[in-house]
Amino acid sequence: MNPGSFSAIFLDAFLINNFVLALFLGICPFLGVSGKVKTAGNMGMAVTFVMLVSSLCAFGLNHLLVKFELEFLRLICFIAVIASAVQLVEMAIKRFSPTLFRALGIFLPLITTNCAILGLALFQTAREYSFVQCLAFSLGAGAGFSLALLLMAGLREKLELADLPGLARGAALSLILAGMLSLAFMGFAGLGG
Amino acid sequence: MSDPVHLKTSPHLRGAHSVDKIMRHVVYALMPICLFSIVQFGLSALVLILTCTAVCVGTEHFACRLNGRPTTVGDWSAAITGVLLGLILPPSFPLWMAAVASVVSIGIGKLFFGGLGFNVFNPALVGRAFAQAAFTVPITTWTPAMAHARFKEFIPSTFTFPFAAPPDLRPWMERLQIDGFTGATPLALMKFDYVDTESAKLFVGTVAGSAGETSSMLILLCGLYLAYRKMLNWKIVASVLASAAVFSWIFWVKDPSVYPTPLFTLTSGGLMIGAVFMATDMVSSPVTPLGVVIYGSIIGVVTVMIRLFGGLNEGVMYAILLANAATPLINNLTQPRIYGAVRRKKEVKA
Amino acid sequence: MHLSAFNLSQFFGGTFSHGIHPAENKHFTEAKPIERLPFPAQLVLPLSMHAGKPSVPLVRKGQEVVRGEPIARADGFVSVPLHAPATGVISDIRLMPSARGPRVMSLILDVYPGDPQEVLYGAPVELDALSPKEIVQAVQDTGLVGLGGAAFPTHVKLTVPEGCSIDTVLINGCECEPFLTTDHRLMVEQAADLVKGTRILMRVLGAKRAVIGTETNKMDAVAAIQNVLLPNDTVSVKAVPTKYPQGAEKMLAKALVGREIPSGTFPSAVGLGVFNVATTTQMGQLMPMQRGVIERVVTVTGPGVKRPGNYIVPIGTPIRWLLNRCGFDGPAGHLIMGGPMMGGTVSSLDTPITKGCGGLLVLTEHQLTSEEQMKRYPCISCGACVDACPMHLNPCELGRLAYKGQYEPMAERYHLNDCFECGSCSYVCPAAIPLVQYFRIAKSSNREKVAKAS
Amino acid sequence: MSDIAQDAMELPPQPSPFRLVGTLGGIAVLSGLLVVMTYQWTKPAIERNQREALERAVFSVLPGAVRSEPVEMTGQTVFAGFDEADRRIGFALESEARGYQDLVRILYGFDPDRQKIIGMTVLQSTETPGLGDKIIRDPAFHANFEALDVSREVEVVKSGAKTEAWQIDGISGATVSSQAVGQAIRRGAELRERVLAFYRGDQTNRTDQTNLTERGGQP
Amino acid sequence: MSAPEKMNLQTFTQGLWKENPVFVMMLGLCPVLAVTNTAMNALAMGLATTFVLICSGFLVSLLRKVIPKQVRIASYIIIIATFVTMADYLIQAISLEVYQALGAFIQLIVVNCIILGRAEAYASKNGPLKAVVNATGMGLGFTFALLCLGVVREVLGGGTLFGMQVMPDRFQPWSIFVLPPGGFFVLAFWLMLFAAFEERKQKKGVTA
Repeated sequence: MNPGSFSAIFLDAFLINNFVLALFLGICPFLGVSGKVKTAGNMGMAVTFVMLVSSLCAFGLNHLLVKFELEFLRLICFIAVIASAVQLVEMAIKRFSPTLFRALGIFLPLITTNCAILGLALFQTAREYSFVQCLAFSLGAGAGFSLALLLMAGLREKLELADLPGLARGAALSLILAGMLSLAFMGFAGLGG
Repeated sequence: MSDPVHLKTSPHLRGAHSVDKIMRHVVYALMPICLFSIVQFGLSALVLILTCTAVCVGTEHFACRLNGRPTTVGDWSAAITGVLLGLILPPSFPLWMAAVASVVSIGIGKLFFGGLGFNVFNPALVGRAFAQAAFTVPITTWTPAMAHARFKEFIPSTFTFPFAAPPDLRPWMERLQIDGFTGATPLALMKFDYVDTESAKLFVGTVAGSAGETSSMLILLCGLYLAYRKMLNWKIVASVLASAAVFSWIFWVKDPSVYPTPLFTLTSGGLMIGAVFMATDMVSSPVTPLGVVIYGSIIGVVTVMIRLFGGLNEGVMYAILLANAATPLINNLTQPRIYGAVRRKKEVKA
Repeated sequence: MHLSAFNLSQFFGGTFSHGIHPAENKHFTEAKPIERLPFPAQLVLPLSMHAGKPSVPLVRKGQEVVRGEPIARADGFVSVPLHAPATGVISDIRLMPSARGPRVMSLILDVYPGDPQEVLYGAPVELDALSPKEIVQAVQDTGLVGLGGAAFPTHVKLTVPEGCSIDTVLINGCECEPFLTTDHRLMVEQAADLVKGTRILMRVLGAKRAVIGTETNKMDAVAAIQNVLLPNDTVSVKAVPTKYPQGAEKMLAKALVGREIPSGTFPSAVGLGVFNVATTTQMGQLMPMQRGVIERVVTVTGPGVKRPGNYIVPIGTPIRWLLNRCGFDGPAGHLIMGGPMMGGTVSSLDTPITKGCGGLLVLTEHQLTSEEQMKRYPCISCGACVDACPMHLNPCELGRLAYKGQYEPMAERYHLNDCFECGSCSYVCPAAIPLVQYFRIAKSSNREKVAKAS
Repeated sequence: MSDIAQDAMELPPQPSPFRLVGTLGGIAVLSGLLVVMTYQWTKPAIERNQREALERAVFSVLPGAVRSEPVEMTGQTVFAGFDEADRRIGFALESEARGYQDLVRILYGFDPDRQKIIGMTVLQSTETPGLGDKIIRDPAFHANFEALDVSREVEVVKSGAKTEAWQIDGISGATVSSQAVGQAIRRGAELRERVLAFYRGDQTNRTDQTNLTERGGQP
Repeated sequence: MSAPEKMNLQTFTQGLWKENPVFVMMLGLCPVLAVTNTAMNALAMGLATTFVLICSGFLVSLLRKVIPKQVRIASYIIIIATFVTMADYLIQAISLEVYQALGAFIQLIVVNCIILGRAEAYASKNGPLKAVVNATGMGLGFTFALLCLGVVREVLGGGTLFGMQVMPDRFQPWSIFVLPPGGFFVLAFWLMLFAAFEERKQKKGVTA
């Protein structure tokens, strides 16, 4: 598969270099919002959506910055764009789908400081992706984040009914689980190569 | 005549199986495979299996003691983990690494989550995946089957000093007059050199590979015994094998010169032992009737996907671990439709 | 997603899906004809041996009663009267231990020794002349309740709820519980009464046909019933493959006529009326004479008794007396009232045989469950319970939730309230988890919470 | 509803919108100033670092080179390397392919006279430590690239099976990573063609070359 | 931690141990896991974060009376982003190798919750000197945590420390520790160790 193709970039961000499990981006929400499958699903949706929007915004913005030779302002601008994108998304959802807003609402402000979103924008710029490639990248990253979050939430929900030893409470348990998921995802290495 | 002493609630009868009986029979079913692997790989395989079993059982025992709980060795599950782990490591694997893998299997893979019944991943595979990531070279070093001196001497890497790197096996293999053997499991040959291995050989198992994964025929027979005793969910095995066969058949039909036949897919590598003994681990597999089929299909498809398109030539381990991770979700999504469930459609009509 | 849309189970095996096959153990008594025992010296008659309101005594302490005479009246609609099972004198009215534990108000009847014990009460009645409503009243007057174990007043079941109409009557002769053979013997020996009772039921409910359902291990019963059926009869008999819990009405409905009773409703919702063989037989015997229930057939069985058999005993016979007659003199074993799957242990040997008691099972100590089998393990998610549950619930998940005391999600997400405690899951569980007990606790806890909230 | 209530509670000490915008603007100006200052201040050092890193890489794939200069091919920059006598040794070309984990980016030295590759270095890879990362520094593997014939399609063979000049001895156990390097070199064929074309044109037109040398003196 | 408190040793040590941003507060885990495969990277990352913490803490504290409440978060983010960009250029100027090893994670310091958290919870309520001292403590605590991971991962995963061979020649490196799963496992291990340590201390405190 051509490394620049839509499917290759999607697969890469989705499974091979999963944002959470291989690149450690978005660990905080990953550990924080993975207690229940339902909330995890909503969070995954919210992140994917914001990723898509902010990735495309960042793509356009980067073009402008390059055009005016203002690359040194990139970081500040990206942050601003993501924050306003989240705000816009929040407002739009609130306006058009109150049910969706109730499901996603509380996560949206959290997403602003989610490094997966900024990381996505920074990576796509560093790799000089085209518009279509950005699309694939953000969709793949969002799907990968959601998958990891859902798997994690399922496992944690199941382990809630377990007799965990004292050591395995709280964050340590989540981290070990994440480590195992990360081990399992190593199997996808080189997929499509 | 005195009054009854037992005040119990129903039911007062119990079925014939118990957890330790099931586990014990799984160990029995693994014995022929162990024997065959010793016949095939000699003394090194023997000590490898023994080490893994002993360390697994020992870890479980001492961890329970440390926590001040009665030992849970009696349920035989630690023994299964140990034997299985021994069978899925390469025969030349240094013993100290096998011991590390065993401790990880039981320690992180099982006891950390609260012991038997709560381990979300198959413990033996956790140990192996850890070893695969930690000791990449030794775990992909293969030695030939039926080497002529296998009952007289150990493979030089077996008794590597703890924490030291194993010695290069090439001089030893040259002495045995086997050349260029490293990496030449049937799967590697297929993937990188498009060399097919005779199906008969694969079926009987006289090829290189992990200690106990080579003979698909024997594994299948042992699995049949367990399925006959109702100690193994045959639906999982069937769906793993069927999905792997169908998925690889699609590609084989497309281009037989590059992709292996479905039969090769089924009989090569660890698919058979994975499907029969690993995927069917009760604790980490779904319980719902539809769930087990989905679970099995995930394993089959992901295995073939990794084998054909991934960087690795074998993907059973990762496929099963991933399916384990998905098990709670599968269980959630495939709750059986209960008897007399009130369907929404009906309500609408009424 | 699910295959039940076209009901595969109807093609293969012709019965409900899932369920278990415990050892039947019917050989102790299945060939033994029903035998009448002499009267014990004293009978204990709890005023609430049926589901519903306890009956109200019509007699005083020291009053003489004649066999068959009503001695307590029904208190309201969901209640039944009680008839004297023997001629004698009411020696006391006091609290007595019941099989389940709590003490209940009971009439103590001292039987006159040497009395001929003839039933003088009741007069023949032309049933065809009565309207269904009158028959329902007549049924209540007999004191008939579900003799299969539930002891639910039969006349209440005969009152079809508004909006439902019943087209088929099912007679439950499965007797899927191991050891018990009461219904089996009744079908073999009193097939005529059974069919008579069935026709009465059909008439009351306005049903067009009736199916007597039994299992393939009771083919002699099928033959006996077929003997008394007319050619092209609206009553038919059908044997389905032996499986537990075939005798649960929901399973039976599925097995016999392929209908599924929706969750939370009664068989009447799908046009069915389900009645037990013993109840129907008694109906066939009592109704034409307008008599009351005074005795019943009880299977006394198990490796712990020397003379197992099917015995007719008066209601109120103390268990101790009955067991003595059957040759149980060993150490206190494991005594179960009813079948081994759903019956309960007995708190005291002084408790009596009630209307709902169809069997007494005595298991010896080692027969129970050996030490090795009793060892508890954590749930290993083997899924055996999921494959066994006839209601297609997920006992595995329910058990895990119950273990952690999360009772509410059990009912909300995993249909706890559809469990009818057949015990199949506990039976198959290799980890010996007392699933049914868990579920009972969970249900009662949930009930309490609901009660508190309202 | 509750939103309104919340807003109302936060409202009381409302500063004028001008002050809000003013503060933000002020901070933005301050930040812009700081960033620009740092950018200007660090620029020379960064450029020097980058040049040095690049030269190190170029020199490592063109043995004997002491000076390099960029040559613009259509769409891609290659680097010509010169020895002490200022003779051109060859060109350093970049290529990439999918490896085991992520992209493997390599830089290799190409000698157009002999149509051979004379050196290779891995610019970026995240191959498995201990196995795939042997492509970075395994001497036996790197020996493949001392004189690799690229006049025909390059082939990666099993470890120790190299018999022809256009074959690469793979690393045992790291077949995918070795294949990735081979793939990257095969991918470079088209670029090499262009370099060759440029080089031939160059041979016939000496002046152009001197021109280019002068231009590339100090980028 | 309320405003009128006097500056003391605790202002500094707070972040080192009792409120260690990683082990106790579980903040900023992305870099903790992502760039600790070698001790060098861990150190560089820690120092860069400390730099941003100190500078932004100082500036926020200076401007704390100027910035209106409504726009404070936006202002803080701009300030932090400024210093992150500066750190980015500085590292590039100092060592390209370190810069390439850390990759985008330097820029991702912007979204590290520690920094915004400190700015909001401490610097905006305290004087510049106190803010700087506290930020230094926090930064060093963060660096300490990063080093804890980095050292273990590099020594076990590669047999080296800061690039120097520390294990015997024949030592078999456990490459899992430099791979992503190793990061999770080592952090979990440190957390468990930390929790066990705290528990023992508490027990002692109770008995004493």
